[in-house]
Amino acid sequence: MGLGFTALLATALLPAQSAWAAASINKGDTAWMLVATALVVFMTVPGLALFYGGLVRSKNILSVLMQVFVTFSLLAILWTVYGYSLAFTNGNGFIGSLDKMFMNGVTTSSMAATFSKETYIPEYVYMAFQLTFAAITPALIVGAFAERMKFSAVLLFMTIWFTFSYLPMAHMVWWWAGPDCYTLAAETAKACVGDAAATDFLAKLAAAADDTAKATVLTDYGTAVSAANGWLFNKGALDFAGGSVVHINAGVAGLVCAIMLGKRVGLGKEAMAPHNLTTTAIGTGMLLLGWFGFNAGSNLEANGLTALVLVNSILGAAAATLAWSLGEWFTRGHASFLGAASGMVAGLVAITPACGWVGPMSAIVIGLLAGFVCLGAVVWLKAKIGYDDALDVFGVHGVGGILGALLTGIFVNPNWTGGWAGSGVTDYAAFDTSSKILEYSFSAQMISQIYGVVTAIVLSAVVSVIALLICKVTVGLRVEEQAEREGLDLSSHGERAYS
Amino acid sequence: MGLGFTALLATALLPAQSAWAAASINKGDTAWMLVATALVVFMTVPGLALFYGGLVRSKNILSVLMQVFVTFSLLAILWTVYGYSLAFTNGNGFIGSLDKMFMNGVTTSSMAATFSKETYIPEYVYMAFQLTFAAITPALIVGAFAERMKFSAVLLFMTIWFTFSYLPMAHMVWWWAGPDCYTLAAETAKACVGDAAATDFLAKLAAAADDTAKATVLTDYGTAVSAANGWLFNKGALDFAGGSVVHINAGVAGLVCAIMLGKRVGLGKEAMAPHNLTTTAIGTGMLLLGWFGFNAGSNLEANGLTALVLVNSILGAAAATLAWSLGEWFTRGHASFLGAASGMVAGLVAITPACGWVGPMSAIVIGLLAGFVCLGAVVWLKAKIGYDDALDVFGVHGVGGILGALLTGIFVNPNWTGGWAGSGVTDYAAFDTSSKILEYSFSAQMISQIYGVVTAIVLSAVVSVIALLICKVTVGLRVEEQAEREGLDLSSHGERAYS
Amino acid sequence: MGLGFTALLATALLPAQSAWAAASINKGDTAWMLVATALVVFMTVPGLALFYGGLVRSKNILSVLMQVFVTFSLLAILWTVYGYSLAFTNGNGFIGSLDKMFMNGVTTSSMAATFSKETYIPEYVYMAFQLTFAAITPALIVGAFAERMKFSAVLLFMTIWFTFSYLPMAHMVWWWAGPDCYTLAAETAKACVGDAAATDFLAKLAAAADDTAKATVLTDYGTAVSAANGWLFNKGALDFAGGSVVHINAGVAGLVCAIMLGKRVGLGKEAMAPHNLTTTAIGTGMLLLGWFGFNAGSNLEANGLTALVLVNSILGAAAATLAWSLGEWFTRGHASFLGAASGMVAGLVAITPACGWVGPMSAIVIGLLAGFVCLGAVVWLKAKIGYDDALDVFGVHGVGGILGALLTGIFVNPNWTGGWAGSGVTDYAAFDTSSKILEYSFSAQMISQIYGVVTAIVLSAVVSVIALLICKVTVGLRVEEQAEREGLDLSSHGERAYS
Amino acid sequence: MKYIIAIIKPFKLEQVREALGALGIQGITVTEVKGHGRQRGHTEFYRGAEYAVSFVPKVKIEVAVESSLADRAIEAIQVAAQTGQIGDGKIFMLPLELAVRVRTGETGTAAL
Amino acid sequence: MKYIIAIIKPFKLEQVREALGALGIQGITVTEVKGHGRQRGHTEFYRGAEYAVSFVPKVKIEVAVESSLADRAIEAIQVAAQTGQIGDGKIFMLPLELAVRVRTGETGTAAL
Amino acid sequence: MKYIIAIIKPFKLEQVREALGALGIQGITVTEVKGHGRQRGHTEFYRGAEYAVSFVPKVKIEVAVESSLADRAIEAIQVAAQTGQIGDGKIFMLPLELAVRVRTGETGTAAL
Ligand SMILES: Nc1ncnc2c1ncn2[C@@H]1O[C@H](COP(=O)(O)OP(=O)(O)O)[C@@H](O)[C@H]1O
Ligand SMILES: Nc1ncnc2c1ncn2[C@@H]1O[C@H](COP(=O)(O)OP(=O)(O)O)[C@@H](O)[C@H]1O
Ligand SMILES: Nc1ncnc2c1ncn2[C@@H]1O[C@H](COP(=O)(O)OP(=O)(O)O)[C@@H](O)[C@H]1O
Repeated sequence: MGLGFTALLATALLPAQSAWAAASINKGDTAWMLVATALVVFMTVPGLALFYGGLVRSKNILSVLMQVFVTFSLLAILWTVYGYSLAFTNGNGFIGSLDKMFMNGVTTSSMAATFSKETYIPEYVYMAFQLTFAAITPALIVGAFAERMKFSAVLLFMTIWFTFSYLPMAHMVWWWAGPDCYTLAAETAKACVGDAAATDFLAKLAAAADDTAKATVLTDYGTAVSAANGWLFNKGALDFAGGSVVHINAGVAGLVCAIMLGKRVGLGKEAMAPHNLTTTAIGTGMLLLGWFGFNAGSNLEANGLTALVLVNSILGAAAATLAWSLGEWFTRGHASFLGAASGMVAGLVAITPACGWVGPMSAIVIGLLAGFVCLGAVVWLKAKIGYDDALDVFGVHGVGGILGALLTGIFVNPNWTGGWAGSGVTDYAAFDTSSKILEYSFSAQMISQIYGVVTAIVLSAVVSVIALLICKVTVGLRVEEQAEREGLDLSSHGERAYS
Repeated sequence: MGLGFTALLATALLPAQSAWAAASINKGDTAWMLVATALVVFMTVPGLALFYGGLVRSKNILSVLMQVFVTFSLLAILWTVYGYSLAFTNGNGFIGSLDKMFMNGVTTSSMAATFSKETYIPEYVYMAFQLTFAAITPALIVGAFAERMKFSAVLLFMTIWFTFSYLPMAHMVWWWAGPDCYTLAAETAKACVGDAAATDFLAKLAAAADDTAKATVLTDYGTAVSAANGWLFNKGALDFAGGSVVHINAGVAGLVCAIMLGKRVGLGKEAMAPHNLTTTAIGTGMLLLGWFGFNAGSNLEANGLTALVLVNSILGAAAATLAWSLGEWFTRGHASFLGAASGMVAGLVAITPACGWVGPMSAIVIGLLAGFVCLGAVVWLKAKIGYDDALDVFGVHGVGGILGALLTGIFVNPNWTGGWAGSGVTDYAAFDTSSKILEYSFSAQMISQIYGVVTAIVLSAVVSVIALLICKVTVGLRVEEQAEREGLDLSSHGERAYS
Repeated sequence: MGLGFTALLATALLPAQSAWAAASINKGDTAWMLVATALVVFMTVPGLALFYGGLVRSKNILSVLMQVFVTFSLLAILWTVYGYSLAFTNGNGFIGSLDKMFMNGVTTSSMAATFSKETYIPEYVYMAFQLTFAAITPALIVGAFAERMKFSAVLLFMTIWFTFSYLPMAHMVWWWAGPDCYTLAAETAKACVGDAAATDFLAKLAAAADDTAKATVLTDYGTAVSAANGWLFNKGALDFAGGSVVHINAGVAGLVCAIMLGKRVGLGKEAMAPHNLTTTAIGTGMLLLGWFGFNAGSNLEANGLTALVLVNSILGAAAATLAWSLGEWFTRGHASFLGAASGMVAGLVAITPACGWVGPMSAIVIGLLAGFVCLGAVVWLKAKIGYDDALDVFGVHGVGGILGALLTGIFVNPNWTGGWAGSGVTDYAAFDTSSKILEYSFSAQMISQIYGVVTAIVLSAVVSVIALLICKVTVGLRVEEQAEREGLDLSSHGERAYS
Repeated sequence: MKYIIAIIKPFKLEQVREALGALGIQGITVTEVKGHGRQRGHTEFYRGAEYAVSFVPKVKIEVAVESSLADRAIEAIQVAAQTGQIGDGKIFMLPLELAVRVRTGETGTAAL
Repeated sequence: MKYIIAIIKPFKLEQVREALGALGIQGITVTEVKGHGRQRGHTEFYRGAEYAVSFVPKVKIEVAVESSLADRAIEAIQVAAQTGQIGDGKIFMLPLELAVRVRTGETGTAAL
Repeated sequence: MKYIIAIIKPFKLEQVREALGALGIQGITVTEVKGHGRQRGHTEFYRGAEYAVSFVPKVKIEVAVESSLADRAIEAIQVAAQTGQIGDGKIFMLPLELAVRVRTGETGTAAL
């Protein structure tokens, strides 16, 4: 059934849904997802906090740690209260409903679909896994406004941005009906399109005279199922583990924050060298470990593809580490450790949207490109435009995310061979539990990718500007100059990191 | 069968037992428990060591690291040699036997029961998981006597306290016959109550005329099975992952140590600010990660309930982080990072006994209360009583543990709905493999909880006092004043942390 | 079938192979192997980097971090491009082929054998797990030449040593046909010995008149299957998780580097105390966690044996921590934290080859011996010979690895009982899927072990000398004296760790 | 010759160095110190413990100059280091009897 | 005016500061230093390596006072810093020719 | 008495201490400082940011000696600290009016 609805293109993470007979949970999948979730928490608390914390001056490290820890805590609660429901229930193409607010209807036996037919995981582990994404994304932005933003403004900004930029993006990109809905069968169809419509489609299918007729019915059914999917999901924008939802989204918000807050006092005049690169090294290693949960957990199962995602993540990170180091070696005569660590993160960012769609050799190329391009962004682009993105949230996450999203469109190509072969895009539509790979079209896929990228940029930029304006008129954006000089640790939090 | 024996109330961790036909091991459970075990080791070495280490002065950090690393090592060995056997074999209600000393009878194919009928895990992974609990609990006490206790006294104290306080508590709270024993069936009953009694009960069941008669037989059988269970287990004290066995137990020991050792030289006169809060942040993050293994591992399986435990642990931690921060903000004008980190730990402590029995919204409330109450304990209670619990072992683990134990009794209520619904308590007694939820009684449950709390307090206090007295008359409790001033790193361990 | 071919002795890790009908993948195994792989990455980046980094002077820490991070990255790529293929495909007894270069033929559905018949894991997770071994082993050597080697020389040395020492060792010790090949059955034999030979053997088996005749056929078949196995595998050298391939290999290379590079400027005159033992503590804890993945992952499954490996790893580490501490206490009057941490690593090294073959009580003994012996090596041996192995790569990994390899030969003894019982060595040869334990011979086993040890020493030493000579004549070995004094962070990498 | 010791606010260091450089004074030695004076410290809280920190981070500069340059050097420092806020610091001038350049053994103003 | 330099044991700093405060001397500057003298250092072991550390952590205090106060200041420091044990430290007094308050430009004793 | 202040390269500290010890001078006080002079600093890169670090790590030694020993002490330091390379440092000698041993209250050369 060469059904052309790219709407079915599996994007990345996906939703809870009520179970049916053949649906089953494998404890191996559950075990893996529990671990993946724990690792992504670790990636934020303390991983990201330390990565950022080492890069600021010693008088500001606690403020960075605090912003990350408290952002994480705040968003974990908000996610549970309303975020999960708005992102992962049926609503329209842009946002879900409030049906599962306060975890209403979620139990220890409710299930969430994976990307494989008839394969489910406990809904709570899906909710928890997604919680970690919802918590780390805003936390990424902290790097952009570090060393100068008011703590109360940080919390207010996070709340607004999470609600109006993160939740819609997650819904648009990741919310779909799940693979079993695309099997036109009695047990599943009712839950997916309602009783009446299901009976109707089944009758039509039974009546279909030949294969072409059957295909038409399946196409119509697929369209009906997809009606409630996320808008970008239906556009076919591929984003395996969050290139657009997480990295472009946060990167653009960081850029806006950097511009609207203005430069740190003393920038360009005083030395602002990282106060402790060992701390940054610790954070980098934790980010790497957590990212394995982040990327490989996004497959929602523990299978051969999960293993490939893990391999790709390692290779993307490794290749970008080498590329950034080489880039510095050539342009400055030295390969710095901070460069290597930055490269590692850039590689992980770029491989994030691609990791489940590309072969290992492609992952190496993506990593290499990410290393060179992000180095360029951080050194030349930033200097040229002149914003003070303190810890390069835009240069690494924004630029790396965009690069990764576009390269995904290229390397997903299933027509290549060996270690270069992409996975192509799965077509789940069938009247049995089979599924197949759709034909690859470079231009169509790139257009889909660009849809995803542009939506993330525009939404995040607009929401960020508004959120910052609200902060400005209510609690104020920046601390006093005197407080900034003294350091936020003392002035905002009443303590010092080192005695 | 509304059998009223709360003795069956599943507490938390549970024992090894000889296998029977339908018993099976799922590799997904095994995989999860391997990971959970590894994470709890990580929670102690280096997690707890770093959390504490950052809080002392730089001249004492190595002594803290050393005390935690060596306590862990010592107890891992003692656990293997005799601890596991004394805690997790049949004996009386207060302590087990020496049957499994030196790992006698434990093999790669012996199995340990979980909380689900017919579901087992390899005994070695159960033994290893429990080892990590036995090792971290004494290590928690290190925070109370930090910066002044003799290293030899630490080791002697640990050995005595572990043997006479930890092992009995673990046996009293967690040792039970396992769920399959409560199925009155030919295959299982013999292993659980002996051949003769089993034949007898089975005959009586066959002879039972009606449902009431059957229920009586089952009740009697249940009582027979429960005879060898831990005393507090039979009392129905709920403690999912170690609120009383671990936290109250260690917290009270810490209080006793703080009082009996006396204050650190210079306390109140010299500044004793934490020497490196970044180190404490690293430790906090590792504690959080490890705690996921600690709490969610306590379910012994990888299923929907495990996922809920994970969610509750995240939420308890997050809510308490916010609460402690808010509490400081209101009372002192600043939310400190050390406060946030302390809140995170306090929330994890309080959610520990509750995490498998309560809904996610309840977990948030427990976390919020833990944040406020422990902040109060650490700021006001400690100042009022005037003991020098250097790193607030009692204020966080003791107080948080008691609070959590009591709140568990409230929030386990299965009659609430949605995200507030507690799990209630499972009644395993049946003549098939079914099991059901017992009716909830607030007062009965609270009395059970108080039993657990009071036993932990009394036992730990008594054992601690005796152990310290023994240390005092043998090796001596404290280092010389001159050595304390110089710092324990140099005076006790001959090295310095930083050059 | 008491077939005497020790060639079948299972060593540790093993290879990919094309699947057959009864072969199946359990998601619990996959989940565990994903985690184990992630943990071994964490063990290197940042674990090992931090462990080493804390031990150097503050002016050199970034150079150490950089060397470890970039070595890891470089080798991850080389492993994917040609390393995996050379190590884990059929070739001769010393090296494999280039068939799987660029991941050719490896897909998300290709499978790798485990040690249990009919049990497989996704080939990508096996490849990734092995990648982590290939990446950490060269990184271990960094400790020997720390604080003085040129960065370009490090990279060149790593590439050569990896290709000519690591890959052959891995192939010789770990490459084998997998357990199912030793089942003489129609489905498997063709894939293992080729169509013609398989038909021939099956005919002979059918024709065999009695059990002796059958045994002869099976022996011949086994010999045919083993023809392509690694040379040391066929010698029966036991090395569960890499005592020879990883630790002796790296330890000897470290010794050669230390000798050929010469001493650090100022050694013996200036204080070279570790600049930050807290960093080393963090690294130690990460090494411990990662090692659980390293050792217990080497079982390739999640079962009772995996749990025993975990227990043994904990006990080996714990016992050696105590032993090293006691050793220092007796000989110097103080037990130092650095000693405890070093002991922990030494215990993990020594238990590595043994962890899947010995009982828990034996693991304790191995750990105790490792603690005392490595302390001796580091304090007395090093002083006596007078090389400057900066961070004791040879004293801990070389000596601990040799000790562990020899003790494995003793404690594998299956005739002991209780917690002392070794596993013995599995004989997989059968015409059904059964397998049994071979009879234990102390002298035969020790000779096998010595083969492994000596091969690793000789190969690594020769390759190291040649690699260093190549570096010397091309890029040069050491930085200038002035650069060494200034510190490699500034002179080689243009940055400082602390501001 | 004179030995000038100045205690200044840390973030003024670069400006002071430049001001001295403008006078041709290259050689200076800098130490991180803590100061107590009119500028009050602050209070820190660590859980239950409250510490009044009476010291404020400062930077100490030492410059040996020939006597004739001393006045101008002091003025340059004073101007460059001034913010007008409490805690700006002090400049002290001590007599210097001898200066030696280690490398060459030169003494007196030649050594500066 | 006099420039007093005192090397004391670190944990005596607060007491010394108070003793000076009691004399009305507020301004002091403090540096962490390492000292070598009669008080012997210690030996440290790091695996195979043994280091004789000949230096002991000390705190250096610098106070500029008007000459008339110098004796009382020195006595106050001496009394407050004393433990009677070896390693208690030294007090040195140097002549001070000029003092300037950066904030105001005041000089002389008004600047102290 | 004289108060000698020497700025030297850090790795020369041990040699200087021994040279002074050979003259019978035990008591010295050491501070980690940063120096600026003829010896140029270096440039550091942190991602996009480039910092010209104008200061070089040095060690400052302070020794109070009786006047008669001063010359020999200075010479000993100069010889021991010399590498002949730029950045070897300086030695300054200031007049010392009074020295007190805190432990005993002894003054003058007895206190050194
Ligand atoms: N008498 C003194 N002796 C030595 N140092 C002093 C003296 N008075 C002040 N200082 C140093 O100068 C710094 C600034 O002095 P302070 O009284 O706070 O402000 P201001 O210079 O504006 O009067 C102090 O922190 C201290 O380091
Ligand atoms: N001649 C000196 N010049 C400079 N500093 C000195 C001198 N003598 C001693 N000190 C400093 O005083 C400290 C204490 O001196 P020490 O001889 O150990 O004890 P005491 O003061 O009891 O005689 C030393 O550590 C050193 O910092
Ligand atoms: N005039 C000065 N006053 C105080 N310290 C100085 C002076 N000149 C040099 N120094 C110190 O001496 C160090 C070495 O001086 P520098 O000019 O670099 O080399 P050299 O001593 O070889 O001429 C400087 O880093 C600085 O710490």
